[in-house]
Amino acid sequence: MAKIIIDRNRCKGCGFCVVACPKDLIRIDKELNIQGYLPAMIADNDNCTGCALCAEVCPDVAIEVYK
Amino acid sequence: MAKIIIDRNRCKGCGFCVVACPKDLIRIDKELNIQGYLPAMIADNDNCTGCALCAEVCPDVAIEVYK
Amino acid sequence: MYYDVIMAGFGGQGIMLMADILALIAMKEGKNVTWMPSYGVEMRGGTANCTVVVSSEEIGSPVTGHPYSAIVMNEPSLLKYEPMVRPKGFLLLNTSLIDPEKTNRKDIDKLLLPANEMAQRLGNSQMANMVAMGAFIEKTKIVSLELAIKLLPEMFPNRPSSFISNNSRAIEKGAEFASNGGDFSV
Amino acid sequence: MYYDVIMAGFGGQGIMLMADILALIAMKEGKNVTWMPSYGVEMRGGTANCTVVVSSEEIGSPVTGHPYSAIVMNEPSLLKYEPMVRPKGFLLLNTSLIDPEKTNRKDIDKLLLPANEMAQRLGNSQMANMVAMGAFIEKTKIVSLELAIKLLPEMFPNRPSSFISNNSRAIEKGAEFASNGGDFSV
Amino acid sequence: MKKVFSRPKSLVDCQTHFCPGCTHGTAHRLVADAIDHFGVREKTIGVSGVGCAVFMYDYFAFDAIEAPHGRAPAVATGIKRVHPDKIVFTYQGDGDLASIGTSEIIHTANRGESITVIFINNTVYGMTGGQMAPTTLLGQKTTTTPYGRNFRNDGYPIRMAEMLATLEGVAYSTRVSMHNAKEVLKAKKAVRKAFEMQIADMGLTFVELLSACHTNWRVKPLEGQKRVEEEMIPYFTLGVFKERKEKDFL
Amino acid sequence: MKKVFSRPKSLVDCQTHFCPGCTHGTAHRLVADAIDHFGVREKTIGVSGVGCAVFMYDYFAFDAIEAPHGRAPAVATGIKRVHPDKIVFTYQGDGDLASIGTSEIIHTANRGESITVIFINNTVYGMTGGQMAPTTLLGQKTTTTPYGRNFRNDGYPIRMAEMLATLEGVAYSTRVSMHNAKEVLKAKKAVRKAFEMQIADMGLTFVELLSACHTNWRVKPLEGQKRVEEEMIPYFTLGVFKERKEKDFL
Amino acid sequence: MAEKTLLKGNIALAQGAIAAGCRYYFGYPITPQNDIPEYLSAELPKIGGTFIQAESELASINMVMGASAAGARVMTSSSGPGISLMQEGMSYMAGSELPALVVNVMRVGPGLGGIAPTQGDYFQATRGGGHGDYFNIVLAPASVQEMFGLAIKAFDLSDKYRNPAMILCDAVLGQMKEPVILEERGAEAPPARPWALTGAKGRKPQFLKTLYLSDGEQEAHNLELKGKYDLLRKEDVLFEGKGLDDSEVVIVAFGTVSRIVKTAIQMAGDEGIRVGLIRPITLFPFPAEVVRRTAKKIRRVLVVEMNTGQMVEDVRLSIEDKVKLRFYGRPGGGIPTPEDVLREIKVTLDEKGF
Amino acid sequence: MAEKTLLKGNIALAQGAIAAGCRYYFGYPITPQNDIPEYLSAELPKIGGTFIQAESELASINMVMGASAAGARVMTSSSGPGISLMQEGMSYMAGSELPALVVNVMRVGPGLGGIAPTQGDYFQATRGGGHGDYFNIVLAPASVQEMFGLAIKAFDLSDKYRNPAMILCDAVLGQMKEPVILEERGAEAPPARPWALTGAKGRKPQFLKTLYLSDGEQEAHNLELKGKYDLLRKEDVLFEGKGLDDSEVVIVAFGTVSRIVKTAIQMAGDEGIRVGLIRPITLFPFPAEVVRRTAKKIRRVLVVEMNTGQMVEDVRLSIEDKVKLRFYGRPGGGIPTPEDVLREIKVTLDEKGF
Ligand SMILES: Cc1ncc(C[n+]2csc(CCOP(=O)(O)OP(=O)(O)O)c2C)c(N)n1
Ligand SMILES: Cc1ncc(C[n+]2csc(CCOP(=O)(O)OP(=O)(O)O)c2C)c(N)n1
Ligand code: SF4
Ligand code: SF4
Ligand code: SF4
Ligand code: SF4
Repeated sequence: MAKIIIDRNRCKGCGFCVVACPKDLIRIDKELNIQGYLPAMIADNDNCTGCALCAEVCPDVAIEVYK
Repeated sequence: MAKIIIDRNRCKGCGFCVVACPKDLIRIDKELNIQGYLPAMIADNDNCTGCALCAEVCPDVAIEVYK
Repeated sequence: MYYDVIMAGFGGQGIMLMADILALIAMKEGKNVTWMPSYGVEMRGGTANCTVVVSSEEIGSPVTGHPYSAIVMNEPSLLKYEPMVRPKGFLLLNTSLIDPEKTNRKDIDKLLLPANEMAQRLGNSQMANMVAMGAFIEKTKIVSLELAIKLLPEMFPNRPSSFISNNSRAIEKGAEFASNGGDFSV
Repeated sequence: MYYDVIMAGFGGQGIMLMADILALIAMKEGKNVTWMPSYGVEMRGGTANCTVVVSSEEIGSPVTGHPYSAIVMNEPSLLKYEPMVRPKGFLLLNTSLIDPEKTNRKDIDKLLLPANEMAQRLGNSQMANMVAMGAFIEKTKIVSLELAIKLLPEMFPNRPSSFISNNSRAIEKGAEFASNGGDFSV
Repeated sequence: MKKVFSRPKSLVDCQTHFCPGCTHGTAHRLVADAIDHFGVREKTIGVSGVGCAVFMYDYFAFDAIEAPHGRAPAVATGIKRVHPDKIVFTYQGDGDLASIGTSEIIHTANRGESITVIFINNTVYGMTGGQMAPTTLLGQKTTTTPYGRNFRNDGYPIRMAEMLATLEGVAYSTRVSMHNAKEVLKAKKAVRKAFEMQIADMGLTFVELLSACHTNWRVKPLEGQKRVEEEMIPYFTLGVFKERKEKDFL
Repeated sequence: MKKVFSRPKSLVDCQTHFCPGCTHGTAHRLVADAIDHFGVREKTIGVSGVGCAVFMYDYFAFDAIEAPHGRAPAVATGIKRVHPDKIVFTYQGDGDLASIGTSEIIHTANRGESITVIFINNTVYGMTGGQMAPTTLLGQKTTTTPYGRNFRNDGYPIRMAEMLATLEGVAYSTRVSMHNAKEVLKAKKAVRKAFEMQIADMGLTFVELLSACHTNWRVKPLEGQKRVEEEMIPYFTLGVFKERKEKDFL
Repeated sequence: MAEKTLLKGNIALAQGAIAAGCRYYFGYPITPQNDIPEYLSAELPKIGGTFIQAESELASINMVMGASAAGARVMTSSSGPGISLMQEGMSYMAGSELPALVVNVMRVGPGLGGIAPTQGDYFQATRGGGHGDYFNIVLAPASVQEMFGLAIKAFDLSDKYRNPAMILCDAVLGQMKEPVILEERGAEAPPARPWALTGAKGRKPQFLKTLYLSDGEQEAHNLELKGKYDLLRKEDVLFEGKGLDDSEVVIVAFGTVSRIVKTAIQMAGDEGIRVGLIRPITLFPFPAEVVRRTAKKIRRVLVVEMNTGQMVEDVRLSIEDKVKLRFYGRPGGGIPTPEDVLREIKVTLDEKGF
Repeated sequence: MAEKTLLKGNIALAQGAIAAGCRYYFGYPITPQNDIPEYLSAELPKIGGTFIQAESELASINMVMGASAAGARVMTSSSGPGISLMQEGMSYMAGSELPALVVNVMRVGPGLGGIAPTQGDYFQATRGGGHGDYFNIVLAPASVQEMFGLAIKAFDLSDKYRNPAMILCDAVLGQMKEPVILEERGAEAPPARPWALTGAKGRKPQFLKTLYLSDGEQEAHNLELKGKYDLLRKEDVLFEGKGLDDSEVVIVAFGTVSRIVKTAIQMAGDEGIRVGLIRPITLFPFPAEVVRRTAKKIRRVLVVEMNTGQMVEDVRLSIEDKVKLRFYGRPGGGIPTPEDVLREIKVTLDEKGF
């Protein structure tokens, strides 16, 4: 059992986490955040293994990981 | 047949030529030159082979070699 | 004749280009003009803004604290520049990105322009700046609208003619909107 | 009381040391004193010289264009400094290295001192500066000769007593020479 | 559930001014991570160069100073000599360290100052608008090499990690990348190692981190990461160029 | 009899200000020899650094300029870019080139400017009175390392010929000595080669010449020569560190 | 009238340099002048020139020195911190009597500072930031047209006096666009440079240096330099004067500030206040004579600067102390508005003499 | 009276620094100040201090900046070209409000120049060779005793104002020996430095910077700096005055020149001419008030400098223009003799008013 929380408003939408997730659970949202970026969102938290690769690769430290 | 000419007043008496001469033909004079140094002098020009090692090593370019 | 305007928005909205075009037309019309951007040490983020002064006389200060008008393309720009506009001045707001409720001034003339939506309907929301340009010129008449359209090919020598015609259309549509004050159709 | 002297020679003749000693004695006697060397960008070659000013009053300029006296230890120094000495001033020449014929001034007092030879006879031609020192002090009396000798151990704390006694002797011999004006014996 | 990954305590909880995808952010986190890891936040002093990372003091929760462009190693030397017990590091871009600051980094390294140098190589001058850096690749277009970098006029991309490794005073010199998660994990280890060796007073430790500057390369973030892998790494080989094992060297 | 050895024409017939035995004199002659050898006196421009050799313009019979301390490579770059057909060289001491001028030599080398650099390594600052140089040996006493150079405080003697050899822009990098006739002959070859390669426009050529500074080492000339051999050469290995064979490199 | 082009100040300056025959640029990036190197990196190669991005400002100024010594028209450009790093080199160039153009598009100081407009480097430019007894020739444009024209003028003066010339301006002038008439450069080619290092072919070897060791030689050299500065003060002072005969107060201001002041003067005129303007175009040599003469007549002088008071010293040095002198300045990127200046005009008029 | 020691000026200065508690020296060799680093390289290690020969003057000043930021009393020393290279760093230090002592034992400029005595760096020292609106605190010793004492004073002022202080002297003062009383430094320890970077233990993290980006922040910072300079002008002016009441002419001269002038004044006295002297000890802040007051009374002022006229501007700025002001200067290592000065005194007396 694991999950991630993406800080929607801290995210700048670079998409690194999307690519980093080995289980392909993250995607880019369709709505702008307050910064004006399209942020990442977790599409499927149930299958998250808590590997934290998304968090490691996030330049904006916008992801927290729980296990 | 070879010979060297040491410019007595240009010489600063470092002694490099004395050491460089493979035939040991150069020595340091006992009298000061106008610069106030004890200059090198050729003690025995007859045996000079014109190898020019003394000239090569002279920092003050005070030696000319003839052959 | 003297007129000044601050144009503001975020980077990528084509603010500088808009200002460029205005300045260029003014120059072609034989007026004096200054174009003055303000930008920070940082490459990005924050607002992009540019002051254009047009005058028939020698222009003193290219910097102005109280412009006759402002074009604000996003909300932070509204907050910053609305208060500066002179009494009886003119404010053009891009209502696609700004809630018109947020304006405060009662003593100035305002044009509420849904620039992005109009541009989108014209096929490309990137042209919002051109729409605004057209509306602004029509409204203020500080330069000739015809000249603006005529000069487009010269200004974008390397762009395809479709680009030119699209932008012409955007300018025209903006102008139309301004002249019939409020309604638009494409 | 005011007195100034330029001491000059080539590097290695101990000019600075000579000046140092003079300045030190003057200081110990409670006088004001300045010691001012002049040297070029280059490390070596050329003359070494030092100006010492001794005064009972506050000393203004440590640099002097017209000293009361000069000690010249080699020929280039003679050429440079003899002309500067004030009329009625005093010139000490090291005749071991200078041809006395080369002097020009008639309006100054001169002491012709074979300093190197005297030093050599005392066992070390390096002490020529001490010989000159002794002669100069004896002649000018600007500081106390006794004190000069008394201070030697303090000035050279790390030297053997033979060094001190030799130098004392050199100073004394120089002074003797000056007082009986011309002849010397060891 | 337990939080297994969160923002390091040494990293202030705020928005950075960096462009989307800029791995300056990653590098900041890695530094903060190492400082937390060794529990030295209260004795760390950071020195920022001038470049996109000049605002370091806004992002790190420890003492910091802004050095003149290129001079961070000299400033760090001054600090470290006064506080030999503190952890001192510089954070510099490739313009800052490899161009204007060449002399300072070389001599600071040669003196073997016990400081850590975090070097961000993104092949351009980010802050000033994408001009050529000493690390710009041959053929790469920048705002001052509009026809591509040409070695006959502009010289060659310089490899700092290798050059510094030749100096006696350097304890550790490595090049890592941040273009994907695997490399970030390696970079994290390298940064920790660098601080660990500083704590052990072994000499200067140097970590070169390859980074994209999407904005000035004029590419999307993910494209930038790809270019790091495909164009930078072949020239700027990753690896450890020097690692001193003993404290009592020479 | 024919004169088989005489003063090169490019060397003015006058007394130098160098100390007795100072091989700055030798190095000057070797440069003049090479210029004569290639018949380029009328197209040579020399750039002197600041140090005991600052008066170069008094000794060479070709055009010359005095550069600010350490900046000779930058000045030479300016000259060479204006006159690509001229022969341009710098003449610098170890303070000038390896300390204050580090940045300039590295980037000029990295750009591969077609100039020749004559580098006199005598382990001290001669002109200013024998202070520590970057090349001062460990333990060596100088006026600013009165207790001997200590690497913990003062860093390590830096090896420029090796470091520069790592740069792509360098066509030739060698270290020679001048402490006896045999070495002087080798040095002569090296200097000629450096100018030859410049004439062929192959990139930067660098000749490091080991030299004694008897005055500041406080030794007699012959003792100094011995110290070069016994103390300097073991650390500053003689040899060719790089020699490019082709003109069309990279 | 010749055709106008809408140009950014920095670009106009770069084009002016090219028009003046400058073909060599060496520089290091720094905001707010990056347009200059960026433009020249694209243009110079096309016309047989050379652009090098130097590794630092130290390298830049020394490359400039080399190229100048080699006989070329050459320039560099930078801002605050970079200009400070060039001070040794500029001192050497003045000492070696080498011409070149150095552009300072000022940024806020001291330190790194922001890139807002400022005039905080006036002292550095006019009093010599480098060591020793020398001056730069300093020109202060106030429009994009002058960014072009004074670049040419600066090269000419620099060559005439064999002394570095500086263009001193700010971010407004660098970043602003205005219509410019790009005059063709006339026949006035750069003067011959017999002193240049070109290889001793058919002539004696020659050299360039700043160290003179013989007795009195260095003093003579310094006096010769002083002679040039005296001549500059006599022959090459430039300024713009307006309303110097019948005003109630005269303002002295240069560069961007003079533009703001012009607007203020118009506003004052609307209120019936007659205000004159002296705009120094050469900051060194400072137009002391016109300031003195005008102040003597008008008796009230207001100096406006974007700093805490630098040029005001030159004004003070030019006028009698009976003249009322007021200073208004905003430092650190604060821009005086025309309203600010109008207020100061009124205060100046209201105040009693000293 | 305390015991006297015969000391070279440079050494006295170094001892003054040690007496002031300075334990950090970073510097690069240059004549004529090498005695300072040489002495300190031997002494500092003995008392737990640190001496580093930096790779350049750029590195020196930045090491100084680091050590000062870390809370230490720290110094560097150099001469002309080296000081020019430090201008960026000094500007940063003023901007970051960091104290330190920078010693400039001047040499001739512009360029490399010789090491003869000169005062050619007055402008650079007092008008800011670095970019931006700031000043150095500048002290000018005139004796070996003052080389010692003013070194201490410089540290104190530098700390008081958190601004770099400079000792400006020449080769005569650096190389000359005079008897010195080496007073023990009193209890006045360096002030606390709560702003120093010491690690954020038990307090919030803090930082030192010069770049302020929020609206108005940088202007406020610059005005705060200006406030400090105004306070300096009010509180910490130092000068020596002699015969300011009843002289026929007053001379203004600093450093070595003031010594030569004293001899000339004595010579004049012997001829029955009463001459006064104002010797500025702080060059910034300049003792404007005493110069103004004295000039008003005596009406004839002679300024003597070893340059082509730099401090004379500060004198001019201080006095009314009815006062007769004459300048006598020798640049490039020319030393005015007492006879020269005496001649100038007489000319000043002879000349009519303006
Ligand atoms: C002395 C000086 N010269 C130039 C600059 C302008 N400048 C600021 S940052 C920078 C380079 C930034 O590039 P880099 O170091 O690679 O860092 P990045 O922004 O890419 O992270 C330059 C040239 C300056 N601030 N100071
Ligand atoms: C900017 C600057 N800093 C310092 C100096 C003083 N200086 C002159 S020569 C020199 C070093 C000389 O040493 P080196 O380069 O090794 O040459 P050498 O005299 O040994 O031949 C120094 C530090 C200077 N002239 N300029
Ligand atoms: S990596 Fe971070 S900043 Fe980038 S999209 Fe994912 S959450 Fe957003
Ligand atoms: S090598 Fe030359 S300088 Fe030395 S002793 Fe021989 S001739 Fe004289
Ligand atoms: S400009 Fe480049 S280096 Fe700077 S924040 Fe943006 S992406 Fe990063
Ligand atoms: S000081 Fe040293 S380097 Fe200089 S000339 Fe003398 S021996 Fe040669």
